[in-house]
Amino acid sequence: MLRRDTIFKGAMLLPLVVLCGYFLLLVGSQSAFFSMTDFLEQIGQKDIRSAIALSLIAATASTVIAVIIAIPAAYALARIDFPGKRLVDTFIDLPMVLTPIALGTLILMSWNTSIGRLLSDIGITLPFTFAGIILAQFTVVVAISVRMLKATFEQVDPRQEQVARLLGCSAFESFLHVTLPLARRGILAAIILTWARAIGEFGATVMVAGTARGQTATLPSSIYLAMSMADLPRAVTLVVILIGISLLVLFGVRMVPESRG
Amino acid sequence: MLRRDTIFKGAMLLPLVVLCGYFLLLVGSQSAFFSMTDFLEQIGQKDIRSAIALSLIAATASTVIAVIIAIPAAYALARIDFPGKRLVDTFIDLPMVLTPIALGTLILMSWNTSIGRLLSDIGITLPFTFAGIILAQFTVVVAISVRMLKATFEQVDPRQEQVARLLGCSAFESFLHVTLPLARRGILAAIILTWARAIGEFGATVMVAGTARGQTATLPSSIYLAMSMADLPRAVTLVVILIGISLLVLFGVRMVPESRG
Amino acid sequence: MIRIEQLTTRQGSFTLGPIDLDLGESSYLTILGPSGAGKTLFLEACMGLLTAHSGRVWINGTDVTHIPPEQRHISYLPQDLALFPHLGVKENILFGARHRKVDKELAESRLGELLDLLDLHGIVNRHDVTSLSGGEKQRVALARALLPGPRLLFLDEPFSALDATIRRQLQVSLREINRQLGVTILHVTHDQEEAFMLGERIAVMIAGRLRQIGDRDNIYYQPESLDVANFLRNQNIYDTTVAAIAADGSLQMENSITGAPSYPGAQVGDHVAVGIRSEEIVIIRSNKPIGPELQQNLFDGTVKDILAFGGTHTLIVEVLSTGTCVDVELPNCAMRDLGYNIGDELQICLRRHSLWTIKKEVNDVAV
Amino acid sequence: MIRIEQLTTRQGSFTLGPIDLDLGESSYLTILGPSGAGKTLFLEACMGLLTAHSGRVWINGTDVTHIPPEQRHISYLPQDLALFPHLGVKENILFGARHRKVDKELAESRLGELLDLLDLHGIVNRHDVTSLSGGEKQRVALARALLPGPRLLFLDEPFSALDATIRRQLQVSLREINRQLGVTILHVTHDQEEAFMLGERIAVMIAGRLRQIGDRDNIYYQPESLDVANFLRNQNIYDTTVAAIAADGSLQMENSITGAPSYPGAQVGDHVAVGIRSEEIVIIRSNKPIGPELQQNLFDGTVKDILAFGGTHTLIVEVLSTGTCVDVELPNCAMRDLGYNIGDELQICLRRHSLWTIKKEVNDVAV
Repeated sequence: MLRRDTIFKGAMLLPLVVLCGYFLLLVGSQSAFFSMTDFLEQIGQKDIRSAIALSLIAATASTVIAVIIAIPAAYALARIDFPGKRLVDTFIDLPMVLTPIALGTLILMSWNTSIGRLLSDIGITLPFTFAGIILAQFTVVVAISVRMLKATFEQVDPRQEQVARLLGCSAFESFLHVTLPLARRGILAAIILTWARAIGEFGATVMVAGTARGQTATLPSSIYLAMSMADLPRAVTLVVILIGISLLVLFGVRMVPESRG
Repeated sequence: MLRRDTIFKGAMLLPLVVLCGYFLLLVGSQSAFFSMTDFLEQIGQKDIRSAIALSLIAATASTVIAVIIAIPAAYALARIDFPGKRLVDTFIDLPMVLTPIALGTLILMSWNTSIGRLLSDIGITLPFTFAGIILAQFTVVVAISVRMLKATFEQVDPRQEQVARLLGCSAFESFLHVTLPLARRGILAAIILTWARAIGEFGATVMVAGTARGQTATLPSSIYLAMSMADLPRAVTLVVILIGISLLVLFGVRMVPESRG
Repeated sequence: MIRIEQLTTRQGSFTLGPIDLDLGESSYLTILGPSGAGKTLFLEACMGLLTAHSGRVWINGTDVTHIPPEQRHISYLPQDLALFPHLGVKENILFGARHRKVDKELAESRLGELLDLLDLHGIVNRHDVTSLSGGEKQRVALARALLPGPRLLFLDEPFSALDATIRRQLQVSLREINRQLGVTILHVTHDQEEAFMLGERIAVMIAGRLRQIGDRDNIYYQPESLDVANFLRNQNIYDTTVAAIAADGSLQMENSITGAPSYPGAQVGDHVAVGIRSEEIVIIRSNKPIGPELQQNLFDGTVKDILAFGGTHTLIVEVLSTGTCVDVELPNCAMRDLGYNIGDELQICLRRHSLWTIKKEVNDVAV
Repeated sequence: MIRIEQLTTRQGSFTLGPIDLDLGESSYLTILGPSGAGKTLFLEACMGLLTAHSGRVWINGTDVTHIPPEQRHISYLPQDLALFPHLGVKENILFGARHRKVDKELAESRLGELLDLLDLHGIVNRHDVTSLSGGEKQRVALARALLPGPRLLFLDEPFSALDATIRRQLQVSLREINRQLGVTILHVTHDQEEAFMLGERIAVMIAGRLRQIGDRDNIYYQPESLDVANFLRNQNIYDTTVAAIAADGSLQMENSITGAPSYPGAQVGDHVAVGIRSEEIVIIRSNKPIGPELQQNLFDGTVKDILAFGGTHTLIVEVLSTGTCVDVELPNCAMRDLGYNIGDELQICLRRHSLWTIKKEVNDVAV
């Protein structure tokens, strides 16, 4: 009797099933080329290990900087009214729709302006350095971080902050003792997803810092190098590591402990 | 009297101002290298024009395919209960946290499985073809599309669909005559943002389809090529085009007409 | 018309039912309950929007338990109305006709009738339903629900967002729709006044169960369980024990209340709650003769507090002999005549025919 | 205690005010209005959570218009309570003491008092405030608001989510807090019963303005504008014209109502609305002698319809001479004695001391 309903549900579920199947096929396709001995051998090599270390350190550093700037910026967008807010709110999304390749190019170009030359003169150089990687990743991920944190702060009931004010808190105390604790779950999720985006960043990083093996080659750059040299065992190893990190991130975010609120 | 409040607001706004200033600096930095004559000359060149055309066509094609699959998939995730839904919902985000470089590598590898060989045998080849670009872009953007559309469908009040059912609509009619019209604003926004992500895609595209000038070089690939050959006028031209597209997209999404609902 | 048998369903940790209910042709039942009692869930289960875990639903003798919602021919007015914002007023009203494939001429003539009945001529050509006022939206949603000519209409808190005057007008319209069109109405509300005014019968739903079904006087004056009594604002509820059973079958209590109604299987020693509506308590004026019905349950007390409402006052009277407090409600006109103050002494009578008795189960707790 | 002068503010397209208000030491004012009238906005503007566009706020003689909220020493109980979910019950209650730097011993002793007053001993050590029941949450939020020892307490619909029994208990607690602790209370609600029971004075807010401020009887029996009359469920409102002004100053109307109260500058020919509460209308029983106050405004009519509520009935009486309908409310006990049916003829009296008159402005429309 419910047949029409069942057909409709089936028709809507089918694309989802196909999509999941396709993703499973993708994730599984490396298994044809994967061997544990290759993997362990590759992992043992110095330049792979330095790529892993470089990626972890750079992603963590750029995430920390991005979140430190994004928390107040997102709070300001969520709560404070100021003239031109709509414009700022739109413009801040630019790095999310502009290809990282273009962002990387713009970073390099900005380094050739007077500000960049000034920094170069005092010894801070970006192109093809570790600092360059961090700046590239930061530039790509900070907007995502602002966007996620804004959504998080918007979910905190402003009433809670207001009640805190009336119980004697200054605006800053209320932010510290009420807003941040209530937003901690969203902040943690934003940190994890920002970090995932940073560790996978390729376009801007490769433009700014290049792909010098053992120096500025992050995990994605190393895959690119390996594939361009048809070094399949290395590419498979790196891809498996990144899949592992991605799955950890995906399921990690879902398991961020529910806050009591 | 309100000094403490003002200091707090200022402290929260400062990072936002710094961030906007940084983005403005980035966007403006190309102006040092930009000249209108160069731009017009570059635009007139055949391989740049083919890169533009290729990017527009490929991004549009991959967006169309992605949205056609994503609409039912997102609706299913938003409305239909099925066993393992949480798992599917998490897994479907994989392409959003896995670097496009790894996705491209996986596409290439899957082409070496029996399914890929079967398709190759009947004449469908991916690596270094237009079809390859589309598959790469599709793979990267479909998950984003599902995510955005799911949020859109979740905002449609299920009561509206239920009332339509009781007024005589089947589940499919209610989807067609109520859900889709009510979601049209969100669907349009999702299409625009999916398209923006597709046109900026670099990592997966470059892995699957390479960067053959005039054949598989999209706009981002062409920037990469131009920069690696230190062809600054060309790089600037391409970056300016992409910035223009990005700004159009950003402000276009904000201006999607408010639906009456 | 509609018969529900042992219906149960679940949502999250909330369990509804089992519920049994039988609604005759053209009847009007209100389901009254606090928010969160499962009223909307019950409607959804009857309409097939929610899968029943067990039990059956019959409409006109047909078992519709496994029939999809659009084939049950129930019209539904949800609390938020759910007008279609992408359609104009007329398109909204005719939506059902279009999808139920109602003959075009018939639809037009019904539309005309409904525009008259609900006074919609002034707004029928409006394109933007979101710009209508609350009362207008309500009338459009009602017209949309009625256009397919349903024999069964489900209403979910239809008037909770409206102001009093418009609410009264629409309530009167609903009574007419029920009587003139012969539509059977199942109307869910948390508003006691509305439930009592509109329902021929009233069902009280608390925590997912129908706790009592009856007419106005039954529900108002004879609650059958403590949670119904509490929900219906019975302020005077006293825990006591049955001391004796009189010759006429009425009960005499340990707390010296006599003539309380009995219940099946009543025995001396039973723990019971005895109650009485605060407006049913009579203040004995010494200068007036009292009839035989006011000879029983007379208590001397002092006024401890006076709560003033708009049209009534409530005296909190402390009974001298026991120290318990009794709420006595007086209309303002009586209060004006009698002019009581805190500390005044008076005699009150708990009329035996206004008392109710509930046998307390072991796990009942008076609130 | 708190004085508000010409306060205005805006949110989106909604404009609040200008509002003037003066609250004395230990007073209790309820602000009654429909949802969307701007009641919460008004509280926010007084507390400094929202910037006032113009006007001033004084607390204890100090102009606090430009002082941040935390320095205004107002305690606030919002509608959703806004308990801090990351803190336990005790930490929630003591939050104010911590941030107001209240002496530790003093805070502990106040905590003890509040635990007694609000009966919180049983839950004070609970860690998860989200698991408390509605009434418990309410009491915790009230304790949190009272702990810093405020002299001014703002309440925003504090009881709307609670069931009747718990609501009554908390209402009684509030009266005690107001009287015993001497806290000045400004209490916003849309519930008429609550507003009348708790407020020493009642202010009616409609569409961002205070339309009337007065005591219970003034607000209930003498509405000063039609929107106040409508909001307070005056069912009997009649448009008419002043026909003559009697020697005693009372007005005689075109529709043959006499003895209606006058208003400043009343003139023959003024368009007015005359009204009377439906429970203030007297049914004349022919077998009883009638006093002098019932000699005026006698009308013969027939019962057109009977609406039954829980404890009352409303007769819709059509006046024979004019055809207008009059709502007459009777308590159930009177209805039982008189036993009216639809079609019955009777005589009603609109007692002159229960009438009110409002001069109609050109743009007033009766609903």
